[in-house]
Amino acid sequence: MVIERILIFLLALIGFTAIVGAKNIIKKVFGLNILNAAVVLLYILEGSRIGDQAPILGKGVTNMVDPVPQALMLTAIVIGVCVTALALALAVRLYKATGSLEIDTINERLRSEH
Amino acid sequence: MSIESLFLSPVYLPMLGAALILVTKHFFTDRQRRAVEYLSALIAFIIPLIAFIFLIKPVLAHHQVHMILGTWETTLGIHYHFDGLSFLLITINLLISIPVWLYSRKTGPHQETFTIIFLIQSASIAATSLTADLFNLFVCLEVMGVTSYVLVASSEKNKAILSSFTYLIFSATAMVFFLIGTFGLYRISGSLAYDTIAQAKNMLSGSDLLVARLSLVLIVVSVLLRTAVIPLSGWLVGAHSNAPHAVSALLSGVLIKIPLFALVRLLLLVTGTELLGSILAWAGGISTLLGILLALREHHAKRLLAYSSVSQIGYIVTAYGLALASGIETEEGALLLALSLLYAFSHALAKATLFMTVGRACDAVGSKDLHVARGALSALRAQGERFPITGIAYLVAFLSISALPPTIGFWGKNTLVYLSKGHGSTYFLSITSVLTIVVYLKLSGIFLPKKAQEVQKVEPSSTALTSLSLIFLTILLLAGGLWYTDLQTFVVQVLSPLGATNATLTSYSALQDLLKTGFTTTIALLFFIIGSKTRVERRFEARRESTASFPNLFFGFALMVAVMAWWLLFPGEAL
Amino acid sequence: MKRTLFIIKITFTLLVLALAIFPVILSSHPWPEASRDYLYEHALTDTGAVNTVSSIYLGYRAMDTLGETLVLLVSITGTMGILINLGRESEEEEAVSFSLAPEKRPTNAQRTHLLEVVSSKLGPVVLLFGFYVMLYGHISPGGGFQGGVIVASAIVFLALGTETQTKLTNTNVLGRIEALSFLVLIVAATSGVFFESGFFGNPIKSGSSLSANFIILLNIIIGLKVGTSIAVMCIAMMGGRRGH
Amino acid sequence: MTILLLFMILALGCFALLSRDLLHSVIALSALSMLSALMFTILRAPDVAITEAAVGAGVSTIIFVWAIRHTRRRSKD
Repeated sequence: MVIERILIFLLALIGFTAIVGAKNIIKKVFGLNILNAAVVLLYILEGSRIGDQAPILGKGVTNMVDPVPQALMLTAIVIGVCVTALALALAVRLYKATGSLEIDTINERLRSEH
Repeated sequence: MSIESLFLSPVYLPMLGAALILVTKHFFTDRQRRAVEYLSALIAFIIPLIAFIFLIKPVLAHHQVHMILGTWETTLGIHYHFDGLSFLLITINLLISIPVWLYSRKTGPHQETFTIIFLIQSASIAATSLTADLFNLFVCLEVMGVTSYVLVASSEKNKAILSSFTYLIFSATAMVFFLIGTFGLYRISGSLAYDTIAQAKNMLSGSDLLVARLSLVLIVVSVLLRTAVIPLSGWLVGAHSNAPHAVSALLSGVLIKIPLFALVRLLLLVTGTELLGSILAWAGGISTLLGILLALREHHAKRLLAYSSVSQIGYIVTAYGLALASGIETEEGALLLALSLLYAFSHALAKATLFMTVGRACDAVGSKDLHVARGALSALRAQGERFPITGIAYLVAFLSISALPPTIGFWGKNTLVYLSKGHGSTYFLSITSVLTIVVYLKLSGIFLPKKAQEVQKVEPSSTALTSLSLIFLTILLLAGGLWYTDLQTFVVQVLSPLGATNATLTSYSALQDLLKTGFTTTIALLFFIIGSKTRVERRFEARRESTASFPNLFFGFALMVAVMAWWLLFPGEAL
Repeated sequence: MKRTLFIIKITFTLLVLALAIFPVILSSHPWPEASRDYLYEHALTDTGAVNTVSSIYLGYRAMDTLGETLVLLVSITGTMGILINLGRESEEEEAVSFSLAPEKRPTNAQRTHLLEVVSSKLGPVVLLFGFYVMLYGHISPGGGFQGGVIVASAIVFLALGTETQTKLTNTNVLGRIEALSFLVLIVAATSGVFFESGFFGNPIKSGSSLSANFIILLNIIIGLKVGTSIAVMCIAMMGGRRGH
Repeated sequence: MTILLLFMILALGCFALLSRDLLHSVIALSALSMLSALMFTILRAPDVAITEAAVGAGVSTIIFVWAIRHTRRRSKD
């Protein structure tokens, strides 16, 4: 129903708000993770509307779900995790360099250092 | 060797090279690893270039290949289109990657994994320009993105890590919006191939058409983010100025242009993009002027070059927008698209050379501050560069980027500005042409002789490879200038299947152009002398570096989406 | 003043993007069934895989999976590069994380007996499950990536459990397996081009009983590649001395 | 059933982003991944469920915990 998609829309909005508004850079990576999860949920939820059986061909499988969005979301999940891993490595490196996780103090300390 | 294995070679050969290096990294000693690196670079760049020389004849004969990867018969498979556009894009990428890779042997980042990531990026560039499938474009842009973040962060300066982090978060979020756009388009068309989407979209009406166009806007804006048009260019200055010289040369030269032209295939098939084209033309015009003004305020050499990249990409986006506005099937549109691609090539050559030469000079002098850095030539000579190749390469690139006669930039920029006559943004372009010369005169300060000649003795090191790459680029710049006319006809001929067949530039005279260039250069010289003498320039300069904060970046993203979404409410009539 | 400007900017951004994605998410256009029907008839004959999802992401759209493996390789190489620099800098104040290299382990109190017994016993079971998921990818749900990640977690369990560094948890060996599997993957992908069945085409003629083996081969290679690279990263993250 | 799961996922997402202690956020995020994996099984997507559980909850939790171990647990906002 429509209520499910509204909830996914809200989840995506929260994730995006965290990316834009959060001060802590690890919170930004959390936001990115949540935004990615919301879009994956959206694809699978809509893809599974047209059928009620898993996309495994076998005896008695007549009305299977659309496998295309599922195949796409396999790739999207793994890419999301790889980008998160890289972002966190950069975040830790920034913490080691500036001693803080808040984006403003990081900007401040890096700008002064030539 | 079927034609298909020829034009796919720039995709799988660099991957093969990367795999070879990865294997030798784990199994063999250091010396063999260096030999295998050179071997795999040869496989990854030289063999595809040779393969593409064989492809010139079929491409000229408008031999297009529309195929599905893996010879499946269903539209489910990934569609690859090989035509003039992808041929030119891959050639630009190969011609820039070879000198940049040679340059990076000596000066660039020395991690052992640098070449692996460099080759994978080149493979993803080739795949992006060939693909005609929406989700495959998403994956190729992600690969290109991840490689750029890692390459920018490989300079290990803290500022580079920060700008790489900013670029990563901004671009990864944009790619999620790209996914939402793909969701919308898959929903209405049932397939991910461009042509099926276009057919389905053209038959739509009412609220479905609104959704389809909104998804297209989301996709176009998240791809435009990588081209750094003005509202979206916050990330570029940090990333390109803090990256190692070889990486910023590649990023500014190739990385910001490929996504723009990869979009042509999608926008070409969708009707009603005239207004989208004029919006792009205006955005391009504004970013030329704003980019060059910000460059004027800059006194850090590489930041100045990064801002000038934003301004130059404005030229390309203006011509691209005008081509879309007048329709690529019309003769004028096809010519504009060809010119936009040609100027992208000339800017790629000039900017790559500039980044590499200025990088080397600033390293030799020891500082990147334009008020302090002087006497680069003597410092370079002390470093064992007997023949001042860096100075000459810089001079030729300077001539090309400020559109002065013998180089490719002169013809490219002037024909482009001439053709953009009809549109309002042409004034932006002319003003910026003058200011570009002023900016690069300011940058040339680092090559002026130093007053106090205390040259510290530095142990001379072999600069063979670096000089070789710089010579290669200078030759290309000059050759492009001398044979510009037949280069232009070649590009128009190759691109013509997309649009009109015999679009030739008749009413453009070279003489009238020389007068105009002479006029602009004198004004520029006047500006420069007045500016530097009366110290007005010093007060005008930026006090503190403005780093892109996330709210500003996403404000630009939202602004661009809002402007493009406005296209939905008034479709069709050009601005 | 700066505070209000900040608020205005964020609200404008959120408002515009919310309005931009709202209709796309809430559009009522019926979901297309063309590709589902095509796959229902042809997936088994074309690619020989019972699991239609793996027939797509390893058969029809194998280029996406190759791109995904490249993203994984590049991001893990980048992360490892940054980790090595972190390791170098934080040499003196080594964060209190239990280190796996025998000579560097601070105190044994860090490694409770419970942890050692459970993880060393659990390791092989998870490893077996990982290989099952990887090998039966084309029949039951699962496949290259999922199997690889489970194998990676099994290797991490073994690395935690055993005192000495066995062959399986030696980052050198894992690095070699990763490199070899990546090379085999690229060769398998490009083999299609020379057997004129196109890039990522199935070199074995489709329809013959062998064609399913191409998907099994791809599953194994991707599983090994993913498993070893994530295992190497996790071991490095846990402060284990990097072999090379 | 899916609506209930989505409400819980939404609640976990808000908690993860609002909590001061980053370790609590990481636990909330891995719970979010597990719930979405459960939801995928309900929605007849077993492949994506295994991937989300193994890759989403498994590997990213390890990486998040490692990142927090090397930085700071308390966050200002």
